[in-house]
Amino acid sequence: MPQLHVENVTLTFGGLNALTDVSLTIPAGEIVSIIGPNGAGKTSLLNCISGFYHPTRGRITYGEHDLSRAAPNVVTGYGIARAFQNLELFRGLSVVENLLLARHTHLRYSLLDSLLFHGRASRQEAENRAYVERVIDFMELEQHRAHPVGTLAYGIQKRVEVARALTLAPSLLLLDEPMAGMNVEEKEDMVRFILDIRREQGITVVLIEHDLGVVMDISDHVHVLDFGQRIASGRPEEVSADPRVIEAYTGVSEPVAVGA
Amino acid sequence: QKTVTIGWSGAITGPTSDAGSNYGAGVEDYCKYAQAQNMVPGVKLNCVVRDDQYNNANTQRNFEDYVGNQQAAAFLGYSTGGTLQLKSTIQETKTLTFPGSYHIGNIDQPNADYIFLPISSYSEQLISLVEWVAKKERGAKIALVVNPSPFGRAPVDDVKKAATRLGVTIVDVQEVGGNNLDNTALLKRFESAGVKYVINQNTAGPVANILKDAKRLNLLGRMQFMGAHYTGGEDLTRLAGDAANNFIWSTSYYMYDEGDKPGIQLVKKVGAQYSRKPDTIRSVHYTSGMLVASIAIEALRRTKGDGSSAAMLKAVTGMTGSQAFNPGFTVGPVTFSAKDHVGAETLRLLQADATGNFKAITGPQRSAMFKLVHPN
Amino acid sequence: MPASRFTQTGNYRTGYRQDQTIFATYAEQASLIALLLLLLLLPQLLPKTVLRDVNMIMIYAVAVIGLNITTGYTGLINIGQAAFMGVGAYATALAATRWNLPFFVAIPLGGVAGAVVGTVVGLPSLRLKYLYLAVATLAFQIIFEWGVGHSPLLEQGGAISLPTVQVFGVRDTFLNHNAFWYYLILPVLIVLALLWRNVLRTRHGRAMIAVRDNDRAAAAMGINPGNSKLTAFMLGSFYAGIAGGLFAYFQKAVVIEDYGLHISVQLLAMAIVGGLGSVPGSFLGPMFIVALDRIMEALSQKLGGANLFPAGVDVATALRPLSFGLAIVLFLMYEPRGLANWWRLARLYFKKWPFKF
Amino acid sequence: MTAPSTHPSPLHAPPAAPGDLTVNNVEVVYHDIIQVLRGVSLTIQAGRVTSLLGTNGAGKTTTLRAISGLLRPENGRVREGTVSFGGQTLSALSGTDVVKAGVVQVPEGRRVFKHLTVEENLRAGAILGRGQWHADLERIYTYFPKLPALRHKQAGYTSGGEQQMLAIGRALMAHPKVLLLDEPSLGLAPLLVAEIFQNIRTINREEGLSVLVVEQNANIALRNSDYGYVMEGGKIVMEGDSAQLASNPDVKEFYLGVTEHGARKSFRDVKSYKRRKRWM
Amino acid sequence: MSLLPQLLLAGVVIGSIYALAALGFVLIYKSSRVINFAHGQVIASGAFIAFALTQGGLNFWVAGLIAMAATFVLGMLIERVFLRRMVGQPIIAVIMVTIGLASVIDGILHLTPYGAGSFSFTTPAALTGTGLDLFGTPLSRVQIVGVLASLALLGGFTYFFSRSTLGITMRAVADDQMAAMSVGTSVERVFALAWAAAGLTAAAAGVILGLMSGLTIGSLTGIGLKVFPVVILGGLDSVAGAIVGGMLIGILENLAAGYLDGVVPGGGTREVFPFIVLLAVLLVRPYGLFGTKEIERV
Ligand SMILES: Nc1ncnc2c1ncn2[C@@H]1O[C@H](COP(=O)(O)OP(=O)(O)OP(=O)(O)O)[C@@H](O)[C@H]1O
Ligand SMILES: Nc1ncnc2c1ncn2[C@@H]1O[C@H](COP(=O)(O)OP(=O)(O)OP(=O)(O)O)[C@@H](O)[C@H]1O
Ligand SMILES: [Mg+2]
Ligand SMILES: [Mg+2]
Repeated sequence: MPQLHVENVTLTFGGLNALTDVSLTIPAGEIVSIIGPNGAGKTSLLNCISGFYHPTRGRITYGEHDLSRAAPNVVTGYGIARAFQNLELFRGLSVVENLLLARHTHLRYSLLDSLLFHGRASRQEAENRAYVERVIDFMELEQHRAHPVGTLAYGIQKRVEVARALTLAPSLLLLDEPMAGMNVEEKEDMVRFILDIRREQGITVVLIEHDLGVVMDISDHVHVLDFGQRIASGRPEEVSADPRVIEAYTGVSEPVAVGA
Repeated sequence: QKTVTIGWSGAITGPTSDAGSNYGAGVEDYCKYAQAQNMVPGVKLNCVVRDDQYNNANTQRNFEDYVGNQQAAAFLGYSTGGTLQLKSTIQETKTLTFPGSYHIGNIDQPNADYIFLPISSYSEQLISLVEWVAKKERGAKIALVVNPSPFGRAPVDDVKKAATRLGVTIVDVQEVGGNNLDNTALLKRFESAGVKYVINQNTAGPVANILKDAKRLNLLGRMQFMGAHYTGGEDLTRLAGDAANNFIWSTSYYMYDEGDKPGIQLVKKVGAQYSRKPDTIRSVHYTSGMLVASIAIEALRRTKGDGSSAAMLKAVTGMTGSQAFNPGFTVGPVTFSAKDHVGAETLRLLQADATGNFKAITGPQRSAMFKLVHPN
Repeated sequence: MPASRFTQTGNYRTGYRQDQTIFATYAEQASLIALLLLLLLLPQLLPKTVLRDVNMIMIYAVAVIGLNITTGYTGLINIGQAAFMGVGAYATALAATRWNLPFFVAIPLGGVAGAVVGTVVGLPSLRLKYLYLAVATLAFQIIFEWGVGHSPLLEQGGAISLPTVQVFGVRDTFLNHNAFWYYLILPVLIVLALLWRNVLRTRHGRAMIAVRDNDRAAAAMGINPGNSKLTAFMLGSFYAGIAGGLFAYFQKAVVIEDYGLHISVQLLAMAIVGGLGSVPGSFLGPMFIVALDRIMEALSQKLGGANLFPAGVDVATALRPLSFGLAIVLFLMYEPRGLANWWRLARLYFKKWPFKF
Repeated sequence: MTAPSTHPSPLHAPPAAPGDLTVNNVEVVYHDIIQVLRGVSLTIQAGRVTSLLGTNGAGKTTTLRAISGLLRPENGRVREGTVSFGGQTLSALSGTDVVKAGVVQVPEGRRVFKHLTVEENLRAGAILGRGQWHADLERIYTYFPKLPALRHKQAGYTSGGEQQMLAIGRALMAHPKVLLLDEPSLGLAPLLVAEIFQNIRTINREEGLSVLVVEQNANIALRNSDYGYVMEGGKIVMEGDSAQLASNPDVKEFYLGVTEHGARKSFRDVKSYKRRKRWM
Repeated sequence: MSLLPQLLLAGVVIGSIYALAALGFVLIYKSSRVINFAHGQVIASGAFIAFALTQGGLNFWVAGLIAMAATFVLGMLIERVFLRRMVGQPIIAVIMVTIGLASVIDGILHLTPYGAGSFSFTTPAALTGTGLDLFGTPLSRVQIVGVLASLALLGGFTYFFSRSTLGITMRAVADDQMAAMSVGTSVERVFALAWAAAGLTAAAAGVILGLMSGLTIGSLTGIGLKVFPVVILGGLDSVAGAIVGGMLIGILENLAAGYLDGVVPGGGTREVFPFIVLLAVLLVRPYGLFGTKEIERV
């Protein structure tokens, strides 16, 4: 499985540097967290990786693919999927339809096949549907399958968002604050999904999260951003003890206790 | 008593409805009047006036209804596009048709055996104006301003040909539509090109705006503005005010203030009888509507109520020589024959005076040049 | 399988393939056959003037399906659909008169011309959003009308007459004109509607809907939003082009006024009243608008004769714009999902009948 | 989750004082069919900070909307019960009049005016103090010293924490007596969460403002409030002084995520037995 | 005298009228994100109300003011009866409502004696005759008053939106209605006010247009269409954009008429040229010259 390399990426908006010379590597199969204060550039970094922004300088590669100038849909084609910080679902469509959409790149038939809906299109659509149902099972969304996403509770919508990313069958999954606005128990559910995704499918996960408890418990590796710069990185224990991190981010002088 | 249908389809609403609504009223009122006078003995006239909103699909539907379902003896049309579109159907159904659009293409072959223009075509009207100019000033520079539509563009080719033969130059042909809020550029360019005559083929609104701008730019004395049938009349003087002074207009109709003419007396009488507003009665389009209705009804009368197309065609093409029809709305009689599909082809040039009334500056005449540039 | 296919209580779906079918239940299939029969006999059952309206409705329906593809399903507001019809109409007319091609080639060519022009006009949609795109299509409408008016090849918008059509020895005449074209337009409409229904079940259709709902998320799903938008424009104006070609033949001549802005507005109104993003709505909308217009016309005819109102007040002429406008406004205010929603409710009702709950 | 089985009794909600805002047995339905609140009663005591905890979808936001009159635009309606404050029945008033009565809500997700500058955002909040907005601006800037530097920046481009401060500041421009905060910590980094709550405390102290804060982050909410309510399935299931709530074993497990012994549970130990099916 | 300065001058004159007509558009869009296809009809209503009043013997100026008051109320009514229910509906639906309204108002105008035909104000004595002669182009007093009135209204609204609290509130409502409600803004009042103000400016535009080019229902309502290139060029939500856009379109039209018409057979390029420019501008600046760029962060 390919590795993600971010090399000296700088991103500027007008006069503002959202990212300054950021470099990092995401090894295959790991859960890597990115933390940092608000406005540190975490989402911007994710946007650069997934093609929504293009770095002003620097390079991002995934295996042999260069992502620096690629459009979002192209990046998705390389096996990189993401869930958004603020829900970006198709609110009028049902859960199944949302997930079917994520199969777009896995379907290979032409507009002509579409118009006629003969063999190839029809066969692929049936397989497609079966695949989606397996993801629904995995993310435990059965009972919401046919509901329009917009009417679902916030926590469920967050889960659909992750399910949809998973339906893309990615090798790298980018999750932007998937647990924001959840209580402890709901967070536990989401953590369980993330751990299973990695365990059962070996998908690399990049996680942005403000709940340090979660981050420290499940990450293999943590990067810390502040004012667009990487100020620390390492294993969770190392990072949480780093004084610069404490000053910029946690504000707690003792390292966050790693659970019993 | 048998019922015979005569159907009109035109724009009571929508584009050009300012003319169309009065035109339709003229058709309707003349019909009622004819019925009241029992003009065609033994026949109940069923005149249907329908709004097609200047939409050709509606025109065709009305046509199908009149001709297909009600065996109409004549179809009274209105718009240029609608009439052009219907030509092959008119030919196929042998329906006597009198359009409100005086586009020469309406009676150009093929498919023109049953179409008759009530008065002279736009081409002839404009060429008359060009002739007037040529007589006044050899080598004069003329600009044409036309409506951006098939209606406006209709006479351009003929006029160009005529101008060459008459020894005047058409310096420029410009399209100006209803949204011309400012004509400075147009007029200034005409001025710098040495244009002294501006001939319009348009509706009154755009022409009025041009005249007002010309007045502001002190060009009225230096350029003579002129126009074909739909540019002039009451509408123009109402809109342009004193900027319409000296505007020269070519039309076949008598004016409202020529109260001694029997046709105008009839217009006033009928208008009052069916309580039309004064503006409607004064409008030349009301007279136009009455003219086409009168032609169709006269033809029907001459067939003794036989509205069949063969009989109607015979009656209409028989309106020639001593059999010409003269309802008095136009300066000349309405004459038709198998070769002649133009009714009242004599026209006059009129000029607006300081009070806004149009006064004849020529007698009834025909354009000699028109026949030459547009042989049938 | 139950003992008899006809006594079973429902159609049970046992595979995802079955889930894909459009006409799933036997009741639906039976009513479909009945409907087809009815449609075949319709010209015999209807008065001629009504049949003309039916033809108009069907031509509009083709254009409205196209409009729904761009505006209803893909969310690209298009105020220039009549101009795309015009492109098809002029292409068809040229093909028929200059190259003497038969109508069954000329009309598809109209569709292709529509698609080509549509794709080009759709290019700004790659950058523009919402109203800005709407205004770009409006600009196209105006440029189109102006361009035709300045093109001698197209008679500057004056009439280009089409040759009379003959099929299996039957000629298009004044007397059979409406029935003749009914049998030609109907299959075209049915095929085009089914083709679009097919697209809707597939990745191309879904992608368009995704782009409409959230184009950023669509991109994250691997959908190229630009591609989808262009495809939508291409398909939508292909349909418009076909409608234009049919209309050209049906009207017997192409005249620029038939493809003006007001027709674009009317098509939008049809799509809205029918229900945006709905195939049944694409039929119901034109039906409603045409029927409304006929009723109002008849009514104003009555009122006009009645002299009920003071001189100078023309109630009759006000009725049509008034009712057209009110219909749109009231639908949007009280039934924003359009007639298609009534259709859906009616079907639900009959499906469950006699059990109403 | 399972509801805490015991409702602490006796209820020690103090009797309503004159400045209190009381919610009395309120039921709310959306679209006339979806019932979300099933008889909620609570009191925002004058001059104190009250917190409202609960799972996703419990109806916390709905409760705030019922108080602030913002249900109507969401197609919701108070079907039963009343909200009263200072002798006025808020549930009968429009959103504008509720603000005039001195109750202002800071909406969930901040909702700053993205295209307006920071300063314009604050001015847009000054619908009651129009004449004195200048002085009010300065007042807000002293509470949130980060804001003056951003005054001409478009609010849409400021960071999450800055937006939250701006949203609170904007609400304060209307001189409220009661401030309703909906999940102020949502998506904020720990340091900022602490800062925001500090600010809330300061304002509460200095202006004598009553505050109702809805939170998922029970930890910080209970630490920074005087009294707390726990809500589930559209009902209040628990209430008490904040300290007392924080020591309740159910609250500890489900909201604070600590084991009985006070140690934090590890997320690595999530209950995988919950998974019913294997995938692929 | 060379042509260019005259063309520019004529462009500015007509452009300021376009700007005034566009102002109403912008007012509504700025506060409620509604694009009003019925604006031309409101302009026509204002003009005909004023005309009817002068026909009734009223002084021209008084009639103009009453017409402005009447369209102020008309705007408010439209918002109240039709648009208020549309809050939260998709844009296409709202656009279509205004298209429907355009047709409804058209119908109502047809109910009046002014539904068909052309009319013209009796120009008040103070406005007859030439006012100024610039670059050899005489400007009528009507034109001068038109330009001044447009600039005054445009300037006033520019100030209003950037400085006054109410102006800021209106922008806030456009940005996020729910949030505006949460701070106590009456969104309904803001919308009603925006529509009312738009109505008022529409009547002003209608009366000036009527003075300049007569009253014909078709060409008055047609201005509603002409305004699109203006607002798109300037940016839909910018008053300053309306001014600049108006002037630019006015000038471009005149340049087209002055230089292109001579080259293009048939001319009439002023009718399309603005729209071609519009397309070109949109491709380079999708939000117009001064429009607010939508803030999109994922
Ligand atoms: N489209 C944009 N245009 C201008 N500035 C932007 C844009 N997107 C982000 N920024 C700026 O870049 C900086 C980094 O923002 P980003 O969203 O990446 O932060 P973050 O670390 O994800 O914060 P949070 O934890 O609040 O989500 C901020 O100052 C933000 O205002
Ligand atoms: N506008 C609405 N229309 C219909 N249902 C709604 C609406 N708003 C909320 N609901 C429903 O009401 C219930 C309670 O929602 P509410 O937003 O009050 O919960 P909450 O406790 O604030 O949750 P969260 O922690 O996710 O913000 C949810 O099931 C939600 O789906
Ligand atoms: Mg972020
Ligand atoms: Mg909430």
